[in-house]
Amino acid sequence: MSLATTTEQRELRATVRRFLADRMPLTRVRELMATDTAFDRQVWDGLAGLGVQGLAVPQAHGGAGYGFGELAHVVEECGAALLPGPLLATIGLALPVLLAADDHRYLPGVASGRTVATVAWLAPGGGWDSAGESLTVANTDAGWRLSGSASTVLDGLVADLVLVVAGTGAASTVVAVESGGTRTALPALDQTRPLARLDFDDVPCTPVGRVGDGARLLDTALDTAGTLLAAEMVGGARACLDMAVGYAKVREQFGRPIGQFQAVKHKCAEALVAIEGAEAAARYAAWAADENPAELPVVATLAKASAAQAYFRAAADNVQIHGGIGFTWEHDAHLYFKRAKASLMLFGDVGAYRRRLADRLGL
Amino acid sequence: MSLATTTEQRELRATVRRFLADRMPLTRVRELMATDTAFDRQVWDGLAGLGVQGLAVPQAHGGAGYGFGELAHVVEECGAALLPGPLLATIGLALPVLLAADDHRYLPGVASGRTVATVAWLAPGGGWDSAGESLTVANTDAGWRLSGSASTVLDGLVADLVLVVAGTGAASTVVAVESGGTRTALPALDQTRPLARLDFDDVPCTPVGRVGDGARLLDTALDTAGTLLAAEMVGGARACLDMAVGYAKVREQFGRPIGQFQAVKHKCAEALVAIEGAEAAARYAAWAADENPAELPVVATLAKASAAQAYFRAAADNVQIHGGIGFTWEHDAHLYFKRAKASLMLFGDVGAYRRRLADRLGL
Amino acid sequence: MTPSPIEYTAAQREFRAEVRDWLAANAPAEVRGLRVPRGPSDLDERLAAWAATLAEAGYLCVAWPTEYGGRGLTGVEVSIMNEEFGRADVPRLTRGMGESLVGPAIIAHGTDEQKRRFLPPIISGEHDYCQGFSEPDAGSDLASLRTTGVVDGDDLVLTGQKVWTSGFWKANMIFVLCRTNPDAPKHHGISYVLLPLERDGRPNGVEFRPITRITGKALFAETFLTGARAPLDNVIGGLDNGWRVAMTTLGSERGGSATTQHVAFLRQFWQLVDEVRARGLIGDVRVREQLAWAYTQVETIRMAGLALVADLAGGGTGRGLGNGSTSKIRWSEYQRRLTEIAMDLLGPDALVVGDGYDLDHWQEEFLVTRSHTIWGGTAEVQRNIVAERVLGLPKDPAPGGTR
Amino acid sequence: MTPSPIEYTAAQREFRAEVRDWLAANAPAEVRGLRVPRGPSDLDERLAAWAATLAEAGYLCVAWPTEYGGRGLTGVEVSIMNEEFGRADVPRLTRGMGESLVGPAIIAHGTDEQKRRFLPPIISGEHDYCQGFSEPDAGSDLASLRTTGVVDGDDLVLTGQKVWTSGFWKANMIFVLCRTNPDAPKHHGISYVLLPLERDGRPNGVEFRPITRITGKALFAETFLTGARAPLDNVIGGLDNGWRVAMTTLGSERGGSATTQHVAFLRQFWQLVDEVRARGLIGDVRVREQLAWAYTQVETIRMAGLALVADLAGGGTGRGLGNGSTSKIRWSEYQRRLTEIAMDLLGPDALVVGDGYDLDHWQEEFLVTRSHTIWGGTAEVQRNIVAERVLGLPKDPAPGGTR
Repeated sequence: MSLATTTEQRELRATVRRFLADRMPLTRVRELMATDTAFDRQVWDGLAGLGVQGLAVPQAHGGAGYGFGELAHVVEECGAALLPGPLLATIGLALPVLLAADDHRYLPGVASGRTVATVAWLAPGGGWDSAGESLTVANTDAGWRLSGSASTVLDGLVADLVLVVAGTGAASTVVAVESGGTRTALPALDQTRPLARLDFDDVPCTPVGRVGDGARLLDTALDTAGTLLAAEMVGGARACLDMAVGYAKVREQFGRPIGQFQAVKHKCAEALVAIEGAEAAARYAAWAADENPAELPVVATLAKASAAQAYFRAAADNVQIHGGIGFTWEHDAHLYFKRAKASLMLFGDVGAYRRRLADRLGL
Repeated sequence: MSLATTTEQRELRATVRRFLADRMPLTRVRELMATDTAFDRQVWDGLAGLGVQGLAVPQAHGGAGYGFGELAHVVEECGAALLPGPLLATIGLALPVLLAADDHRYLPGVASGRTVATVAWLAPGGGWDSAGESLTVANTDAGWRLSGSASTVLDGLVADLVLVVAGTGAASTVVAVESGGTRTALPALDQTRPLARLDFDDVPCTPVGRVGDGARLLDTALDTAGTLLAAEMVGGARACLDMAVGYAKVREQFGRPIGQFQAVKHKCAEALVAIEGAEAAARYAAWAADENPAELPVVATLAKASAAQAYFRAAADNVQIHGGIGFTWEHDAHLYFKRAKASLMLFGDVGAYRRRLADRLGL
Repeated sequence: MTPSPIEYTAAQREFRAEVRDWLAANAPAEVRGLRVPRGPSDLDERLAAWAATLAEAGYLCVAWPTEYGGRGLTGVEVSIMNEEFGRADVPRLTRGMGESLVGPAIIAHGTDEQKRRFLPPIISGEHDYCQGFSEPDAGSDLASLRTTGVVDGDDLVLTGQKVWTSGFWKANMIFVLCRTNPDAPKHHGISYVLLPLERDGRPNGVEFRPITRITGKALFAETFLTGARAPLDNVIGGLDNGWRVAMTTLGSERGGSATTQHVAFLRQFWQLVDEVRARGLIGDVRVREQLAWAYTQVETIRMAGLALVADLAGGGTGRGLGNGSTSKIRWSEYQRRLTEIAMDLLGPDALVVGDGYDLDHWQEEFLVTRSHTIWGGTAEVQRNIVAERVLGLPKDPAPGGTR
Repeated sequence: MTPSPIEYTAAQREFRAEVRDWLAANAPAEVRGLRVPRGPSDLDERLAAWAATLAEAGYLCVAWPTEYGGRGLTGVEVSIMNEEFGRADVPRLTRGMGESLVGPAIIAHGTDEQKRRFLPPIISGEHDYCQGFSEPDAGSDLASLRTTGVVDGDDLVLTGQKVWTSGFWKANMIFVLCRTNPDAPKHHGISYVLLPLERDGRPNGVEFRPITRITGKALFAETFLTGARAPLDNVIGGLDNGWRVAMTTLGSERGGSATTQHVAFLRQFWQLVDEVRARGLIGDVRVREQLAWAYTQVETIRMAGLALVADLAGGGTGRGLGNGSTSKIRWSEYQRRLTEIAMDLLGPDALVVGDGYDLDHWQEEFLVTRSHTIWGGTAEVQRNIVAERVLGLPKDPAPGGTR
């Protein structure tokens, strides 16, 4: 499979772009932002109609049997459109856990779009590496039971299936929870990506994958999530640069378009250099996820950090180039700016990813 | 004593500037660069005639009894002129050791300019924190004897007095060496600041200060050296900015002076912001050295790092703004560029100084 | 006692004692420790009472000449006053733009009658001004403003749109730049008008539409002027002469907040250290380096301020010791980067806000700092100013006229 | 085998096999592992012999059309060739500027007679060109050049000064831009001339004065033309038409080094890791982060190159996948920052050079990288190009003419 974008991928992308332009304009994003769940089930079903959720699911499990290479292109478009909703949680986090656990029960539901899924692992008040610290699961006489709390759960309110990484003695295990527990919305700085806190008190659950294999499954999931998040950020960054350039061409100051000033020009040029690099890395990581998984832990890690830097810079410069108007709620620049920062921080900031990369390179 | 520059300081500065313009133009610096010692004893004596070396030495020891505040102004001028020679080694490193050790023997010689002095502590092949690792001193039947090697010794070839920080058991002690041992020139990247390696084999020496007090004396010396080096770097940075601005006003490209392009303008403006900040810090540190020594360990540390960043940026931008000509040996831009980088690295790079600062803040 | 890097004159030391004594005697307990909020708040009444106390004692509009009700303080004295208010931990209130912009413009360009009519109400608080300079299409290029002022009998009739009007919710006056001569070159033909929001108890054609910022708060407004009328007597400096009036600043303002600006930054720095410590991250080398970097920036701001005031106190001019632009670049970029770092350090918690998009300190500042490089001249304009006015680099050729 | 991100055509795979086989059969052991030095060296003879072998086998000027002695390789094929030379660890030599600049200009704009006369000697090495474009006063604004060319009978007589002439020590030809019509607009009235350094075995009015760079090495020269004479037959593209000729580039050059550029960077990266490890610094968090950053940059260069060649190999145009300017900005800034970091990491040792100012890898690169943002269009010019040509932002108004 080539790294080059295929005609088929281009067409899929264009279809998704048209769909989102029609069904998820930024006015609609703003309506959803005002809700706890930021979830439009009809749009989700529409994406399922286009086959998005099943793209990277093997045909044997009801998917289309394509790969993350295809998905990355779709996700770039979703990032450009600021699509709210559980795509990253479902496809980026939950799907790779299910694939790596060789779980057949839930894959068809995910592939068809019937199942919205997420993964929960963070301890309330903990850092990005606090996996399972506040969650324990045990096999009791009454079956598997989960207790404890998870914070900062992506789309935790709307997930039909929550995969929880919980402690089992010294190791951790992933368990599936379909109901039970308390779910509380955590109002998010980036309102387009809703968060939740989940509290479990002796809630029935089912192990996914091998008992004690939780850390590995989570690591795998984070690599895939990092890859897709990188793609999403690249899409968002491109959208920001397009906005900034478009505005710089028409906005006049001192008798000329501000895009004529080198300060603006060079900002835009530097953003492009960063975005091109991040795009190359994100697409390569998606290619590796399909074709050379051994490389993924390294390339996903660096792709996430690169995309985070490119997106944040592009989003921040977009605010700056717009001047005062770019600082208003009414203007869309801040939606991207907040998404950019939240995405940069998600799963660990740039420094944390650099350290992870050094570890994975065996330095 | 006020932080404000006094009329007296301004006059002293102007005198030194005139002296250096006359006796140490960059053509002369280049002649000295080509030698191992880069030392012009007549200029050194001339500076002594102006009272420079004795400025911060108490009157009781033959000095003028002014302080490091005065010295900082002089050193700024020396940095701007790229004065080669052992001023930093003598006044920045050796003098504070002697002052902190309450040593009376050598101070009059330093004050009068008779004695060129330096401090040696680095282990060959070691990092900036390798103090005393390759040097030992012991009190034998024949008196105090020093053995081992010191690398990267500032002006080690010309120093009449070498203060060596050497291990005495678990602690370290400063000893004075006036003769003996082998001195080898180490050709320096920055040819205006010559370096040497010193090898001692059972060389007679005399303790300076208390036995076992070497680490404290070296720390004190490094704070003062950092303060004066910061001043020197600020002077150099100002010279670079002046060169860049002067050139940008006259060099034409595309039918206008390049200083009209925002890319050049903003580079220069950013350099000025950095230099102003570094200058404030360097002068404050010099003030603190005189008036509030308790503050020195913190402010000297941050002043050194700030000045290093400001100088390196100004020197690098100066090369860039000059274009191709700035990359030639013939043009003076590279002299400052190399001095800037070498000074940034000297005693520890910016990161190392940040860590030191965090420690000293008690974080 | 820690040695001071500033040598004050006897008069300055006396002034410090006077302020300190007055505060000890007059500052009510209820204002101690108060931080002035950015927007309307339940502290407003307490702060208003405190402002009235200050006005009566002559601690407002202190840089104005005494003949106009001010105190004629120099920058050094203002810095002393700021320090003492800080030491007493009470808010150092001002009359906002009325004090900093309108008063000085009137003092420099107004008639005697205008001075009598407009200055005392600023001090007393009777006139509370908001700003009517910026326009949506003008931005950094203020002089390209389009709001018109047409003479109609004894009135000037204003029509147009202004933007970024702060403090609109409490103002009863607005100072406006409008174009009274459309045929004159860009910087001529502009007038500076003091416009009451009501006349004879009736609305005067000024409508505010609050602008919500990216923090979710609406502290600014768009201002629509629809036939708003001001007496010609309210035009400062004469018709068509408003640009010069608008460019008026106090000559003696250097100093001022130079020695106290770092105080809030230092408090904020230690707050971050505490939060980092509480999360067990203080031992991390990279965190330590970032904190050391931050401390360096705060100290640089402090030291630059001390150097300036030390020079002024010693009779110097402060030349070469920074200016509004370099200072703005320094603190605005520091605050921006600091809050980016703080968000990263605080991790997952920093992604969660309060109900009703209620932001904590770091979240709010992370967002607000994006505006600091826009308002009052963008970061790009500030760099141009530094390059052209301080370093003497040649001006950009501006086809649309001078800047 | 590691999966390849590029799907090559059957023909491309065949070409790869051909190159690989040829190298296995023909690359002499004595050139294995050789790195081409920046200046004159004792390797020159071995490299010249290797170049002659390559020329004979048709592995020089490979992007030129076959009818002119080239191989008509596409960018993808060139990248394959680069990869195979890399795999065999033998130098992938070229005929320098004769191959990359002069040949394409002649092919695009020369007469049949000129092609016959000038192209074969480039391939054979008989003509070795150095560059006569840049001038001291022109800099980035190349078209403001002042060297004059005056027609005298059948000759063009050149007078003026050039600068940054590389490879002067081995050249016997220089390609020169000169002004042949002083009355024409800036970009017209320029001619492109191939000037021999000697005529009939006698000096031809071309004098080189080596320019020592900040590394202490003299790899460039100032070139003084004093009545240097070239036959009018050596003017390519006709008199006064030289600007267009000078702007000629190979249309098919994309690809080329895209998949191999990272190789040297990767080698350098691991060298740094080794040196850091040897100093016991590899456990330091900040060092690890800096190394991770460096690895990310190298990987980004690799991945961007693979994406481009994958697209080209699949029949795409490579649009949107970077260009000369973004690529130059990326690698030049990476190399600059990397060497700054490396110097810091190596500490005191990095301050000491060898006798005769002999620099080690890091010291030399630390200095050389300052030139990468100057030559071939400064970093500022590159950013303008990206902004204007890729992003479509409006051009700077240039009072002195177009750019």
